[in-house]
Amino acid sequence: MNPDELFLLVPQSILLGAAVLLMLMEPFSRQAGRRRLRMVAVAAVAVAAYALRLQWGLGPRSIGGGMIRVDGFSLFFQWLFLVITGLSAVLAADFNQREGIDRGEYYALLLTACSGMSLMAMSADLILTFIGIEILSLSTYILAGFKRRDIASGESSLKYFLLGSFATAILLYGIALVYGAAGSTQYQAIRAAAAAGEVPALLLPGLGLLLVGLGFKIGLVPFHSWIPDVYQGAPSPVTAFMSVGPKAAAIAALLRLLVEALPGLAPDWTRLLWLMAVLTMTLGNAAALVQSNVKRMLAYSAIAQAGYILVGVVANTREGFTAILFYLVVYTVMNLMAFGVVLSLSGPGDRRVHLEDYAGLARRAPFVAAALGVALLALAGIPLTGGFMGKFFLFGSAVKAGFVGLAVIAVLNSVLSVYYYFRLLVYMYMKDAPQGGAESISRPVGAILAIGVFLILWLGVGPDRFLALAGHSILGLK
Amino acid sequence: MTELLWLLPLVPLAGAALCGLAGRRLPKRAVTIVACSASGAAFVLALAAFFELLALAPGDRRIEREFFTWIAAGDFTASAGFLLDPLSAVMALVVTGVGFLIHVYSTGYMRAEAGYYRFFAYMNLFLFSMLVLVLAGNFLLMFVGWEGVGLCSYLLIGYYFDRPAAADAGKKAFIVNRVGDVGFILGILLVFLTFGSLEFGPVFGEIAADSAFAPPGSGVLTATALLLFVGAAGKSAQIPLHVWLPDAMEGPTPVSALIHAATMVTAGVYMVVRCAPIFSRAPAALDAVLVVGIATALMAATIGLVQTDIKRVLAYSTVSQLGFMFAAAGVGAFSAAIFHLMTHAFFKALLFLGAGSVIHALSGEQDLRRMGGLRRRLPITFWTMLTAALAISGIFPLAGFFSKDEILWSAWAGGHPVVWIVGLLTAGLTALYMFRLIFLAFFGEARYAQGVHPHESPRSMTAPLVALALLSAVAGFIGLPAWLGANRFARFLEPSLSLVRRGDAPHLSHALEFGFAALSVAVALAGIFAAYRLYVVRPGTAGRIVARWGALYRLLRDKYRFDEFYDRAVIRPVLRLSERTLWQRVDVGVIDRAVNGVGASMAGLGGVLRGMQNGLIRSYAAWILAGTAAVLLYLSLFRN
Amino acid sequence: MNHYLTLSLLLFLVGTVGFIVKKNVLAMFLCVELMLNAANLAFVAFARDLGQLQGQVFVFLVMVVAAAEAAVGLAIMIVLYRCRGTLNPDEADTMKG
Amino acid sequence: MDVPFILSWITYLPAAVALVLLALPRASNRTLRWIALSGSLAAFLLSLHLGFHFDASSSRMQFEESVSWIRFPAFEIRHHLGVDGISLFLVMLTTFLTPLALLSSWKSVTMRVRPFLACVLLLETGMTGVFCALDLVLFYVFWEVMLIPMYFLIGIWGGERRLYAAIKFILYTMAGSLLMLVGILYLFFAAGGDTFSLVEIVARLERGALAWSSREEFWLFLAFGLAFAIKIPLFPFHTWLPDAHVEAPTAGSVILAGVLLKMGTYGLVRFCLPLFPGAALALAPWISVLAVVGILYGALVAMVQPDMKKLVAYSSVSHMGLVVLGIFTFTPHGMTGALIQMVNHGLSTGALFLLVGMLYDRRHTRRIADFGGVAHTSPVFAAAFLVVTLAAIALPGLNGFVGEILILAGSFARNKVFGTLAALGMILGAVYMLRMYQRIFWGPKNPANAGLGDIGTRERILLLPIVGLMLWIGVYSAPFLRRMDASVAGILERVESAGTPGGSYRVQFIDPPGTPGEETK
Repeated sequence: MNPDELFLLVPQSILLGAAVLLMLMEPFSRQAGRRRLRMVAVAAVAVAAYALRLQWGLGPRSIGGGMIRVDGFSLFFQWLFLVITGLSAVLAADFNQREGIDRGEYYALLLTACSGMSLMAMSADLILTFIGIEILSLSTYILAGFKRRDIASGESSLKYFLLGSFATAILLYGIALVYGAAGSTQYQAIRAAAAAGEVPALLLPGLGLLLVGLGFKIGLVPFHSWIPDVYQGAPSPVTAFMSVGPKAAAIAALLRLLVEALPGLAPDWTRLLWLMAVLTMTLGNAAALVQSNVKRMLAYSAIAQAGYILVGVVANTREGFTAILFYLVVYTVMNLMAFGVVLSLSGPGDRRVHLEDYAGLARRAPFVAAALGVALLALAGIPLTGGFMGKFFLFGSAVKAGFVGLAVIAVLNSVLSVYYYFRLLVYMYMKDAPQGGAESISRPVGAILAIGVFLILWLGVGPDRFLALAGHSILGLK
Repeated sequence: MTELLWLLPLVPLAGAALCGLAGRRLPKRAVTIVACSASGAAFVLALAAFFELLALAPGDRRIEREFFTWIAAGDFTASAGFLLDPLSAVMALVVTGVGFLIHVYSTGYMRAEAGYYRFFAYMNLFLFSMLVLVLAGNFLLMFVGWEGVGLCSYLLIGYYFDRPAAADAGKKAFIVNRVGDVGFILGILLVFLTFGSLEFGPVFGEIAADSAFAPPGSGVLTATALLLFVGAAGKSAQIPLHVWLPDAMEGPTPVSALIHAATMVTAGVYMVVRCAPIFSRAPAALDAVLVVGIATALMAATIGLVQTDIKRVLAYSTVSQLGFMFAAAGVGAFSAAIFHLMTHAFFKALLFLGAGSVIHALSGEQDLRRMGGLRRRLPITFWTMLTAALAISGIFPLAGFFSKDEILWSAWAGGHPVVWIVGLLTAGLTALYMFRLIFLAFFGEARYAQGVHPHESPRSMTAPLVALALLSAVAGFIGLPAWLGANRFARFLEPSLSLVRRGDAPHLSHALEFGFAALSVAVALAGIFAAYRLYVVRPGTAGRIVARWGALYRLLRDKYRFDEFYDRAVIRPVLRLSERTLWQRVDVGVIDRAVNGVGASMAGLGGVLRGMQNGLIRSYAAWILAGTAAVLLYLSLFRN
Repeated sequence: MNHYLTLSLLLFLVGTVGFIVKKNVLAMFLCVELMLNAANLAFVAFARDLGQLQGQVFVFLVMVVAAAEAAVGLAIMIVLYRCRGTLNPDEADTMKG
Repeated sequence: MDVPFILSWITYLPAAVALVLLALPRASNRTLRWIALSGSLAAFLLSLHLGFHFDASSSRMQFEESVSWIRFPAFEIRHHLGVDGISLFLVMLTTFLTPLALLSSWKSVTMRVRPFLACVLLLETGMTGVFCALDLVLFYVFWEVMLIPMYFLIGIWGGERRLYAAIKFILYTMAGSLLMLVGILYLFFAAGGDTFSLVEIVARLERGALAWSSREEFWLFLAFGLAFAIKIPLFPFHTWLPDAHVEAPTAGSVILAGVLLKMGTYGLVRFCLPLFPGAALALAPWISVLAVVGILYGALVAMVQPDMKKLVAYSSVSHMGLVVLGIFTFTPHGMTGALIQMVNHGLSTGALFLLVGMLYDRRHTRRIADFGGVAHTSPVFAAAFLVVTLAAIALPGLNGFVGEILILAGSFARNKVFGTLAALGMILGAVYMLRMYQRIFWGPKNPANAGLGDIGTRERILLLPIVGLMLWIGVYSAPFLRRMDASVAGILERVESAGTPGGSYRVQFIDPPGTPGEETK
């Protein structure tokens, strides 16, 4: 590796270095010094982001003989993951103090997860993708069970771990099959093998197993079953992180894999993903309808949202991918906002997460209610929010690609989703509080909410810059 | 004056506005002055217009004034414009003249009412609407007046709105009229569709030119005429839409006189005559008019025989007389119809006002069985009412004789002997029920409650009675039959009816006509005599007849059970359909349930999914495994 | 070549079925290890078939990953056992629906 | 005088005022109310400018303004506003009714005044925007955004079952409008993928640069039409309306009935006819059947409603059916009648809800049976109610008649069966309205009304402009109709371009299935 290539890995090195640092600091810091741990994590994220900024505009490069790609696509996702990680760290701060889990490992694991996700977005080699997934997974398994004394957290962690490793094993077997079929695990090589006349016999089952593995991470039906339980049981900040980070990373990996390695099988995977998108949206929304636990409802909502995102994959066009990237930004903002409110209000033990707990919130905490309201409107895809613009371009790409039926199913699903998103609005704005009492949220969370509201509206009213950015980013996919 | 034609309806409108908006704060006296001067001024204006018209050569007696475009969209235009010709001039005179007298009468009759200002506001508004109706130069504007008078009728019938009967009657009147109005509207639309215009002039001109769109006797003309006649039947209370008029007697008596006897109810006749160019070219429709008219005349007369409420007797009499007018139009004697309309306005208004005077004197008693012997107590009322009763019975030389006789004669001359016979019979019945009323009210012994001391009404009420009595007595002479001289009335109306298509009338001798006239007077006298025998000489006879013909009596008393029929055949089924079938079953049970069902089924799906999400790791793994198998299968099966 | 693959597939299937059938968390995890090793076997087989070294390198990588996974997994299981006193996966069903 | 960006001013002024309201933390309710009222009045005054300076002879868009909103290399979404004879009076109706709606809530809304006023004002922005927008995306944004304040109006300040009504309202209307979104997207790509401008796409269709296959046109028409049909609401998509009306607060009902429903019929005229004339022609008989069924069905069901608001709601179904019938006559008078009838219905139904609201404020019940004899205690109120009732049942001389007669003339010319059946609606209208009037106002004195009192100054101020406008349109409708003529002709020309030359096609086409062609002039 020459110095140039090392430079490209600086952001990841910073993250991992900071993670190690945090682990080392943990035993030596007392209660008062906890703040410093958080600061280290956030600082690492900021420095890494700055390092990334320096790479922007360098043009596509690759490291390790094409195994790692540093292009617009991976930069975009790295940047997104850094934002997610940083925000998750900030969101977690007060929660962790309240729950007594404010430990250095927490932030260290966030950082390692981030670097795992980044690896997934950068990797152009199946083995590296696998390693990225594993780094991410191992970190999140632990994060999910971070409240060691909490039964739900432990259960969540166990479920995630067992099912996750099960899915990873399937993925790995898929990698093996693809390797056998193509003679390589590098995307370009796979692409060449698939393009050379007859498609190797093992490639197709290999593709299937890969889709299962990535589908599990994204939460596609029928590989979604872990999501509600794990999301519900994990500490709320972890849920917030999981609902956006790993999902985005898996989608990044999926896009890389499908577009760069397997464009030759596009008819096969579009058809398959069409069906999965429909199932994912419909089942996610239908199940969310009947939830009374807000966390669980948001978990199902996250499943449904993955279905919308998949619409862009099915379209398999530049517009579709652009829309996916754009929507991931929007989705990150709105989901983090929603979970930010949830974790702020959940109270000691992370227990007040039922719809009834939100009754009359507009009276008790107008700003929080408004912020959550905006996030919900965005999730429902109401115009003037980024959620609308995201769906607009996603479904637009499907229509352009000729998938009008899929677009129709998607919008009907949106109608369905309006019901449960708005039900939360009903509780906040149209029901009286049973016990009153003003709610307070920490200042950092408040700031994040305020920025989030601003961002969502900005994305909804003036999305062109973000879209241009997304459009620029996907140029790396090829 | 004709330059100021717009002022004619506007004066009462201004009166109405003043009384209605400010009347609550004005003293009664001021309201009286405003209302009476408004109607009086309108009468003066109408007279002026009439004389101006008279000054023109007969062929030029047609003044059209267009004020502004009211509605214009595409080729559909309707202007606010008036047409003053002999026909509308006569109508305007009758309306304002009788209207003025009744206004004066009302100042006495309504003196004690708390809603005095409201009453006069409505009355003036009525005059306005009625004048718009008769002066309108196109179909649509006529419809404005048409519905306007309907509204006033509704409001005035419901004047005593705290009485449920009055409120119901008002609503009934409006709705039954609406049924007719829809026919009218459809007729108007058909006219527009056929001739591309709504103005009387162009439309009738084209019809008279035997337009290729609608040649005489064509289906379009017949349909148009029939639809218009539906409207006329509604307004003028002809079978089968007559049911509202008797109920309308719930309104104050001056209202009954003005609206439900003299003017508004005759609007239908006016409309048919106005549209005579159409009707005369639609023989089938004309026959329908004739049949309905004469049937209504007979039916109402028979009902009138047994009613005990003095106003209801008069109401059925009105229905009957309106039937006569339609019969006249039906045989093509349009000017006779208007002539009878005019004379009827005088004597029927008089009868109602007289009845009002009686009711007033008896402190609200309307039942004929509790009257009697009022002749001496109410002399002016008695004598004037007697004049009117003789007039309506057709006794020479009172007004009714000339007008009714002309109708009967036209029927015979037009080749409708059956109509003539029925008409004659009805004339006899008219005399009978009219004098039954007179005898029961004014003769015999007093049957009213102890402690009631009837006294003659104040002068404000008796003066109009006298005026109307004079008119009832002499108005006939302007329309003398041929055997007595020239029918000036018909000649005056001629320009308005110049576009009517006429068959060749058979030449019948004056002697025959005189003989028929004598016969009809004889029949009327017979009716009067029968009434005298039954109600004065042997008062018990009527009871015996009732006992003998019980079923018939009950049928008549129950007015042929039209209301009951409508209730059972229309109102209740419609309500049941709306309530049980459409609302409960279709709306709530089918449409809304389907809508909610979609939601419920999605929630049901959610429930099923919930059940599948059983929390067991191993079952989740099984799902993943099954999904993997499905993916592999799908990929291999659907490989092209 | 085909024999290796058949064996690998068999191992994989045994692993998956075992994962679903076993009622002990530890056993389930061992089944996952079995699946991973099935993949390893496939890698090695393919590498030999293709005449490459790459596939064999992968096996080492996978083994490292599997070791890390085992470490994390055992930790989670210990926590679970402390909380509930059982390793039966079916008892971890407080969250469902 | 030329005011730049006047439509933007009219559209966004209320929203700006709403933001000001939200930003004034310490102001008293009274101050807030006055600020909101003056904001909406200012918008109304600005919209008067439109009325005065509108060029009636042109069918083109006027007061047009267009700036780039979202720009891409391949296409852009423009902030494109404009009014023509079709939207002019709907914009004015919106700005006219909003101050009245605010005024109507002066006393009745005492809880959460600030957000209430903000919702009403935001709603106004949304509605005005819908009527002005000429870019499909912009239109859609307004169309959807407007739902949110309405949802809150029903859900927060509504009656007992407000939550059910609010969610039903939003789900029902969203279902339609999201399908329209797919339609918009399809249209966009079919039109070349470079513009969302309605004007431009229509121009392309006219030039022949863009043509539909009949299948395409059919489905696109349905995608747009369903959204509009739900909003109108056309039978059988109407069941959200009674619930929403009954539960909404007075101001919400006024706006809902007065303006929101018009958005559906407006959409039909603005989008469905010019964009998909062929499908409009082909489907006209079926839509007319639904419209006629709606007229009769709505009236019949209204007849037996025990709740005033429900009655008025069902009467809206009936009246809006008439409007739809008028549009699909494709005759100048039928369509002009439909346009003026939109305004009329906005006035009369809006006024009816105001009046019902006044009753409700005093007696806290809307059951017709609970009333009776109100005219004794409240004569002025009774008179006002009567005028509005008469306007609703199309008494000549009041506004409703002008619209109804034109629509009837149009539909009668097109098809006599439809015309006749629609005319029957006039009878039924009289039946249910007068039934209600009689049961509320007439009858013996009722001790329950003892404390009722007559309407006060505020309420008179509220009713006076409406009644005045009713009389104006009823007596002298020319200033209104004249401004619509050119635009209606433009739309009709567009529709007729889809019929085969000679025009005979058109007439036969429009006849309902199964009835032989009738002669028309």
